[in-house]
Amino acid sequence: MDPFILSFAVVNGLLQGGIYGGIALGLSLIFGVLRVVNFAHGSFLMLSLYLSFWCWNLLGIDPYLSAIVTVPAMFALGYFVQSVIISPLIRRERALVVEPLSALLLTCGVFLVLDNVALMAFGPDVRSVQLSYYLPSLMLGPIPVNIPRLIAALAAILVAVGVSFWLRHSHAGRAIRATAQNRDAAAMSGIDVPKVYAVTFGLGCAILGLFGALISPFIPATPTIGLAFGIKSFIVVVLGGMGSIPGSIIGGLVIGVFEAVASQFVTATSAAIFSLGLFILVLLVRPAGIMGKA
Amino acid sequence: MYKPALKIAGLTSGYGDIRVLRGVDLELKPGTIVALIGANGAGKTTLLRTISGLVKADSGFSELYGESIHGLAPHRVVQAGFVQSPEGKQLFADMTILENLMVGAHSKRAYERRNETLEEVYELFPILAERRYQRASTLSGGQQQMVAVGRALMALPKVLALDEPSLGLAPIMVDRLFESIAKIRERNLSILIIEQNVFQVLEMADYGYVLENGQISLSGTGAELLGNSHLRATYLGL
Amino acid sequence: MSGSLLEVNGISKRFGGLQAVKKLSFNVNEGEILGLLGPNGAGKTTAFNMIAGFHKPDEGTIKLGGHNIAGSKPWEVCRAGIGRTFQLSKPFGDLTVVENLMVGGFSRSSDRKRIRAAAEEIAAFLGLERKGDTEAHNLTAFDRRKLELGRALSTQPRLLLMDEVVAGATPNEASEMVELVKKVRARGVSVLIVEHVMKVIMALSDRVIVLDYGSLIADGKPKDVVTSPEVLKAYFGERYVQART
Amino acid sequence: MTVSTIPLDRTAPVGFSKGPALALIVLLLAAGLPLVTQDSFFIHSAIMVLFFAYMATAWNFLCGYVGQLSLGHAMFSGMGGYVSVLLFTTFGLSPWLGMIVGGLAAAALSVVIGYPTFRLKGPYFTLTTIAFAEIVRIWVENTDTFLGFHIKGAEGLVVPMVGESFAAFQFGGKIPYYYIILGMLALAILATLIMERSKLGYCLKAIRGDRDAAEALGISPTRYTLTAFAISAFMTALGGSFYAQFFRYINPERNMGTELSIDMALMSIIGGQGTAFGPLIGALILTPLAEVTRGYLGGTFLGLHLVIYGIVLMLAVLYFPKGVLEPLKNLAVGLFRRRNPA
Amino acid sequence: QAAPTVTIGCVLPLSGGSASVGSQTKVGAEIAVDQINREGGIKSMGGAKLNVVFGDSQSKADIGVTETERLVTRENVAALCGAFNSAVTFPATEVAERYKTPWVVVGAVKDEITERNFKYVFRINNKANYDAREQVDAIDLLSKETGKKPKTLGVIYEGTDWGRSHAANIKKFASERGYSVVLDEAAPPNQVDFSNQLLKVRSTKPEALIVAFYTPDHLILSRQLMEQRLDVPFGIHSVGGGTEDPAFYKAVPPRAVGYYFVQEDFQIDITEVTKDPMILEADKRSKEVLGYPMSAYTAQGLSGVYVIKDALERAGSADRTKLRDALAATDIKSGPALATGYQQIKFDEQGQNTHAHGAISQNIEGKRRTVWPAENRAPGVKPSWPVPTWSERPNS
Ligand SMILES: Nc1ncnc2c1ncn2[C@@H]1O[C@H](COP(=O)(O)OP(=O)(O)OP(=O)(O)O)[C@@H](O)[C@H]1O
Ligand SMILES: Nc1ncnc2c1ncn2[C@@H]1O[C@H](COP(=O)(O)OP(=O)(O)OP(=O)(O)O)[C@@H](O)[C@H]1O
Ligand SMILES: [Mg+2]
Ligand SMILES: [Mg+2]
Repeated sequence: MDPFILSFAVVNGLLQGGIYGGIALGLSLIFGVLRVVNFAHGSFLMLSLYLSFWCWNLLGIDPYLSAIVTVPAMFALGYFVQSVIISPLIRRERALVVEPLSALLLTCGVFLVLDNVALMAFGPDVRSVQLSYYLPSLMLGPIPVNIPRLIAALAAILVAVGVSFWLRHSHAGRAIRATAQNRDAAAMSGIDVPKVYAVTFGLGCAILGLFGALISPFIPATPTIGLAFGIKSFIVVVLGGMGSIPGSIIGGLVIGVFEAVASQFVTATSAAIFSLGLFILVLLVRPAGIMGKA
Repeated sequence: MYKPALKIAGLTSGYGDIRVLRGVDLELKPGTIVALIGANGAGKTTLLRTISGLVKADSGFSELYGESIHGLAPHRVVQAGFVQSPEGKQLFADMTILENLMVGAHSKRAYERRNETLEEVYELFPILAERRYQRASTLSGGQQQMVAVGRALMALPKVLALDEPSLGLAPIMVDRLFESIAKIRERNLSILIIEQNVFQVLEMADYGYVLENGQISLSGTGAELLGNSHLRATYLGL
Repeated sequence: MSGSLLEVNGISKRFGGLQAVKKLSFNVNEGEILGLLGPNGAGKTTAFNMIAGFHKPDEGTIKLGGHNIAGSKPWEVCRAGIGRTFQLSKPFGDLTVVENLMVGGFSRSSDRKRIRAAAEEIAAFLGLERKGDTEAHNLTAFDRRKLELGRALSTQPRLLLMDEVVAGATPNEASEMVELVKKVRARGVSVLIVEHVMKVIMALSDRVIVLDYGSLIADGKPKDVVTSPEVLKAYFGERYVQART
Repeated sequence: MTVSTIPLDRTAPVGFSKGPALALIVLLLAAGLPLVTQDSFFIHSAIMVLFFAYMATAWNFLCGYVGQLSLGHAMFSGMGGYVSVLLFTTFGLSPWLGMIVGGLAAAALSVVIGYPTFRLKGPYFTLTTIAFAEIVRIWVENTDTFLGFHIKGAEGLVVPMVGESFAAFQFGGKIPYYYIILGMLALAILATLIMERSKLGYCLKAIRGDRDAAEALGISPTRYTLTAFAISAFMTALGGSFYAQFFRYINPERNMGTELSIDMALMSIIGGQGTAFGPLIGALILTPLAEVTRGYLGGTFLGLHLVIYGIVLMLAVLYFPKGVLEPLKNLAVGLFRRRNPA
Repeated sequence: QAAPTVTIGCVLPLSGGSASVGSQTKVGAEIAVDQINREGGIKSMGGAKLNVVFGDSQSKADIGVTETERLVTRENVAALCGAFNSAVTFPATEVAERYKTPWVVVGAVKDEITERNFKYVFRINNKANYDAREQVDAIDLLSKETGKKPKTLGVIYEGTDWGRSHAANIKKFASERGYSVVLDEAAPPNQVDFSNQLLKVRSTKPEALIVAFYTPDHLILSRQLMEQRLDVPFGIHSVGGGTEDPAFYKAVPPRAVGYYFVQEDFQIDITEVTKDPMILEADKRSKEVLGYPMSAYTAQGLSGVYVIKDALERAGSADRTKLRDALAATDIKSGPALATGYQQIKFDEQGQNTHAHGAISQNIEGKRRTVWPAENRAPGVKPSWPVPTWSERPNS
C-alpha cells in the first residue's frame, strides 16, 4: 500500500476517532458515576445539533459560538432528565436490588420520545449549518487536514484531559468519584447524592452540547442521526472501558484508525465487519475494555 | 436548658411492606458513649440508616441538640452533625486513604477546617498518616475500619455513630480499635455504638439500649445491663 | 484410622507485589474439624479460595482423597466432594428455601423427587422446616447463614469449608451454629472453619492452625495453640493474655 | 427475632403450580378465536401478537432465566428464515424440514458465539451480542452467493408461491398460519415450564441469583447457559422461519436487525422476564399498543405513536419494575381471595 | 345529494429513516386529492369526493403488510398506493393482490414487483435497472454530442438493497458499453465521515463517479468532495436518493453540488416547461406546506392519485375489480398525472408503465436543468461536459 495513502488514512482515522471519543465521553462519565447505560445518548447529541442549527438559522449565531447556548441548554436538559425521569428509579433501587436493565430500558424510552418529538417538531428533513466563511484545509505535508474536524478532535482531547483533571483534583470531582464508588457511603459523608447524579448527567449532556456545536459545521441534523452516533459511542466506550475517561478517547482512536486503515484494504462494509470483530476480540482478551477494571 | 445530644422518639420505618422498626425511643447525653445491642437483623443498622435519612421514616422524630433532623436528606443530616461509620466499612475502594478522608470533609463547615481535623485523625490513627497514598482496597481489615472511623470524624460530627466496628477483626485489632474509641470520647463527642462484642462494649459504654422486635426492650447503664439476666442469657450466652 | 482427607502441599498465591499465601501445607483428617486462625489479611480467605477452586494456586498441590484438585474449577471441586459457604451469605433470593437447597442436590443427581426429599430433610436438619416455602430474601440474616450452610451440605460434600459463619451473630446464635456444625460432623463431613470468634473455634475445633503473613505459624490442639507465645503476639494481643490469667 | 418479615402472601406463584392449567385455558380460548371471528385483519393482528409472543418467549428462555440481556437474537431469527427459504428455493426441501435444519444451524452458531461471550458481564455482554448479530447482518447484506446459495444480499429473499400446500408451508387463508404460530407458542411456553422445573431451570436461576455461589454448588455456568442458549437460538430460528413463510419475504435489515432483537427483549421484560407467561403478556400489551397508536396516529402525526410508545415504556419500567405479570397476578389472586374468603 | 366518498389508501414510511420521503409523497397525494375534490370530484360517480388515508410502514415489511391489511379491511379502500421501499412494497402488494385491491406502486423500483403476473399491481415509475441504464445513456449521449468520452467509471453507494442493486446494474451496463469500472465501493448507511472512501477515489481516479446515497450521507459526501477539492473530470452522477430531496439543497453549500448530474423519476425543471395549471399550483402548494418546490416524491404522490382518479372516472365505480380493469386500460397522455415528466402512462401485461423514464438534470450555474432525455431538454440548456475542475470554478 502506498505510504502516502496510508498516512492519509491514519490522519483521517485519528481525527474521526478523536471525534468519536469526544462524543462518547458523556456516556462513559454517566455510566461511571450512575451505573446507568444511557441509551438516549445519541438523541441528546441530535438535539444539540438541532440547537446549534437553529441558533444559526434563526439568530445567525456562528455554530462555534452557539456552544454558549448549547452547552448550558444541554446541561439543563440532562439535569432535568436525571432528576425527573431517572432518579425515581434510583430512589426505588436504594431499598431494592440494583437493576441496571431497568435503567437501560428507561433511557430507551427517553430515546424513543426524544427522537420522535424531534421528528414532530422539526420534521423529517435534513438540516445543516452552512459556514459563511471558508476554513481552508491545513496541509500536513501533502495531506490536507480538515480544520473543523481537527478542532472537534482537539476539543475532545482537551475536554477529556480537563474532565479527568477536574475529577481527580477538585473537591467537587472527588465527591463525584466517591459517589460513583459507593453511593450510600457518599451520602453518609455529607454528599448530596441526587444532586451529584443530576450534575453528572447534566455534565455528560453538556459535553454533547459542546460537540453538537463543534460538529454541526460538517454533520447534518436529522431526527435519526442520534442512533448512528449512539451505537458508535457504545462501541467506543465499551472498548475503552466503561466509566474511564481516557478509555473513551483511546477507544475512539482505536476504532477510528482501525476503520480508516482497514477500509483502504477492503470495502467499507467489510471494514465495518472487521471493526466489530476487533471489538469482540478486544473484549475477549480484556473483558472490561482496554482501560476498564474487571 | 439541657438538651440531649440525640433524641429519638417513636421512630418507625422499614423496607417496602416490611416494618423493621416499630417505635424506637432513645436518648444520648452529650459526651457519652451509648451502646446499642440487638440480635442479627433486629434493625440496628436500619435505625442508623433511618436517622441518617437513607431509609425513610414512617413516623416519629429525631433531634440533634434540640434541632429536628427528621426527614432531612442524608447530606443535610451530616451537615447537622450526625455522622455514621457504616456497617461493613463501605470505603471508596479505588481512592487513597487521604481521598477517603477528604470526602468525609465534604460539607462546607467541615471543609473549612479540614486540615486541622486531618491532623487530629492522623494523631489518633498514626498508621493512616503513614499510608495516606495507599488505595483503600489494599488495606487490611483493621486499617479499613480506621479509615471508616476517620472519615466520619472528618465531617466534624456532634454525634458519631459506629456500626459494628469490630466485625471481622482479629482480637488484637479489636482491642486497638476500642482504645481509639475511648480516646475519641475524650474529645467531648457523643458516640452511639452498635456491637455484637457485647461484653467489651458494655464495659466501655456509659449507657446501653437493647433493640428487640423493632423496639427498645431494655436499657440501663453498662454495668446494669451486664448484670441483667435476660441480657446475659441472650447476648452473652452465659 | 483417621487418614488425611485433604492434603494441602506448598501452595502459594501472589497478588501483584503481595505474597498473600506462602508455601502453605496442612492436612484435614477424615472426620475432623480444623480451625483456621490468623490476623486480618493473613491469607485465610485466599487459602480457602484456592481450595474451593476460586483461585488457582501459583504452585503446590491440593489433594482430596488422593486426587489433585489444585487449579480445578469451583464446580469440579464441588463435585469432587468439597462444599463451601461464603463470608457474605449469598442465597438465591428469588428461590424458596427448599429450592435453594435443591440447587445443590442437582450436582449429584437429576431425579427431582429424590432431590426435593433430600432438600426437605436438610431444611429440617437446619430447623428451617417451617420456612421451606419462604423466598430466601425474606429470611432473617441468621436463617440466611444457616441456609448457606445447608446449601453446601446439599451437595453431599466430604469436606465443608466455612468462612466466618458467625461473624456478627449473637452469642446465642453462635452457639446454635456450633451445635449445627457438630451435627454436620456427625453426618460424616469433615470441616475446615475460618473464624475470628474464639469461643466458636475453641468449642468446635479438634485442631487449630494459625496463619500469619501467608505462612503457617502454629498447628496443634486448640488449647496449646492459643497459648503459644507467637500466636498470642500475632493474633490475640495483650488484653487476651491478661484476661486469661 | 423478626419473623414477621415473612410476607403474608404465601400462595404459590401462579406460573409454577397452576401454570399448566392456566396454559391450557389460554390455549383453548386462543384456539377458539377463529370460530368467533373470521375478520382477516383481526386474525392477521392476532398472528403478529402470537409471533412476537413466541419470539419473546424464545428470548426469555435464555435471557430471562440467566439474567443477561442479549440484543443479538435477531441473528438466529434471520438464520432460521434464510436457511429454510434457501433450502426450499434451491432444493425444494419442505420448509417444515428446513426450519429444523435452520434451528439446528442457529443452535450450533449460538454455541460458537456463546462459549467466549458468556464470560462477559452486563453491558459488555449485551454489546458483544449486538456486534455478533451486526457482523452476520452486514455480511449477509453484502453477499450475493455463498457456497452456491443465492443469498441475494440486502435485497432479501422471496419465497416463490407454489399454491396451497401443507408441505410447502403455503396456505390460502390466514387461519392455518394462526394455528401454526399458536401451536409454536404453546410448545415454547410448555418448554419453558418444563425447563423451569428441571435441573436446567434450577441451575439457570442459581446462576442468575449468584454466579459464584452457583459455581460452588457444582454448577458449571458455561455448560448450562450454553444449553439454554442453544435451545433459545433454536426456538428463535423456528420463529424466523415462520415469519419468512408467512410474509413470503425476508431481508437482513428487518429479520436480522437489532430492532427485532430489541422488540423481543422489550416484550419479555415488560411482561416479566424469567417467567413462563411474562413474554406473552408483554406481547399482548405492546403489539396491539403499537398497532393501535400507529393506526390512529401514524398517518396523521409523524412519530407521535412512537412518542406514546416511549412514554408507556418509561411508565412500565418505573411502576412495574418486575414486569406487569406480577401485579396482574397479585390482582387476580386478590380478586380470587375476596370471592372465596378463607 | 350526498355524493359517495371514495377512499384510497397509501402506505408510506412516515417515521424512521425514510420519513422525509414518505411525508413529501404524502403531501403530493393530499394536494392531488384537494385539487380533484375542488374540481368536482369523480364526475362519472356523481361528483364523488376522494379521501386518502395513510398507513405508516416505518420502512418495515411486516408493518407495511399489517397496515395494508388494515387499510383494505378496516378502511375499505378502493385502491392503494405506495410504499416507496421495495422491501415493503413487495410483500404488501401481494396482500393487495390477494384481496383483489388495485395497488398503484409509487417509488419502489425493485424489478420483480411487476414481474409476478399479478393482476392488481401497477407501477407508474421506473424499474431499478432503468435508472442505471439511463445514467449510462446520458453519459453516452453527452459523449456523442461533444466527442469527449470518459473511459473509467467509479461507483460508490450505500450498501443496502437499493444501492447494491443499482451498482450491480451500473456494472452490467458499463461493461456492455465499454466503460471500465475502477472503483466499486459500498458504505454502510449513516456514515459520519467519507474521508476513507474519498481517499479511494483519489487513488483509483475514476473519470466519472456514480453515487447512490440517501440525504444525510450524500450531504456529508458532497461537502467533503468540495473540501478536498477532488476533481472527477466527467462529473458526479447521482441516482436520486439524497440529491432528489429538496431539503438536501437547502442544507448543502451550493458550490458543493455544482455540475452534479442527478437521475430521478421527475423532470426537475417541469414547472419551466409545463403549462398544466394543476402542476403549477401543486408546485405552489408544495412551497407553502413543505417550504420548497415540488420534488420527485411530491410529484409521484400527486401522479399516483391522479392515475387512480383517471381510472375511477372511467370505471364509474369504486368497485375494486372494475377499478382494476380500468387501471389496466390506462392510457394517459396529458394532465397532472404526468407531473413527473413522462410523455405517457400505459401499463403492460405485468402492470409496468412502459413509458416510464427518469430525467437527468445537471446543475448549471446554480440551476438544475434537464439534459437527458434530449426530448425533455429545454431549448437553450447547454450541458457542461466535461465539468470544470475546482480551480476553474468561479469564486474558489
Ligand atoms: N435493603 C433492604 N431491603 C429489605 N429488607 C432489608 C434491607 N436491609 C435490611 N433488611 C431487613 O431488615 C431487617 C433488619 O436489618 P438490619 O440490617 O437493620 O439489622 P441489624 O440489626 O443491623 O442486623 P446485623 O446485626 O446483621 O447488622 C432484617 O430482617 C433485614 O433482612
Ligand atoms: N484479589 C486480590 N487482589 C489483590 N490483593 C488481594 C486480593 N485478595 C486478597 N488480597 C490481599 O491478600 C492478603 C490476604 O487476604 P485474605 O482475604 O486472604 O485475608 P484474610 O486472612 O481472609 O483476612 P480477614 O480475616 O480480614 O478476612 C490481604 O493483604 C489482601 O489485601
Ligand atoms: Mg447491622
Ligand atoms: Mg477473610
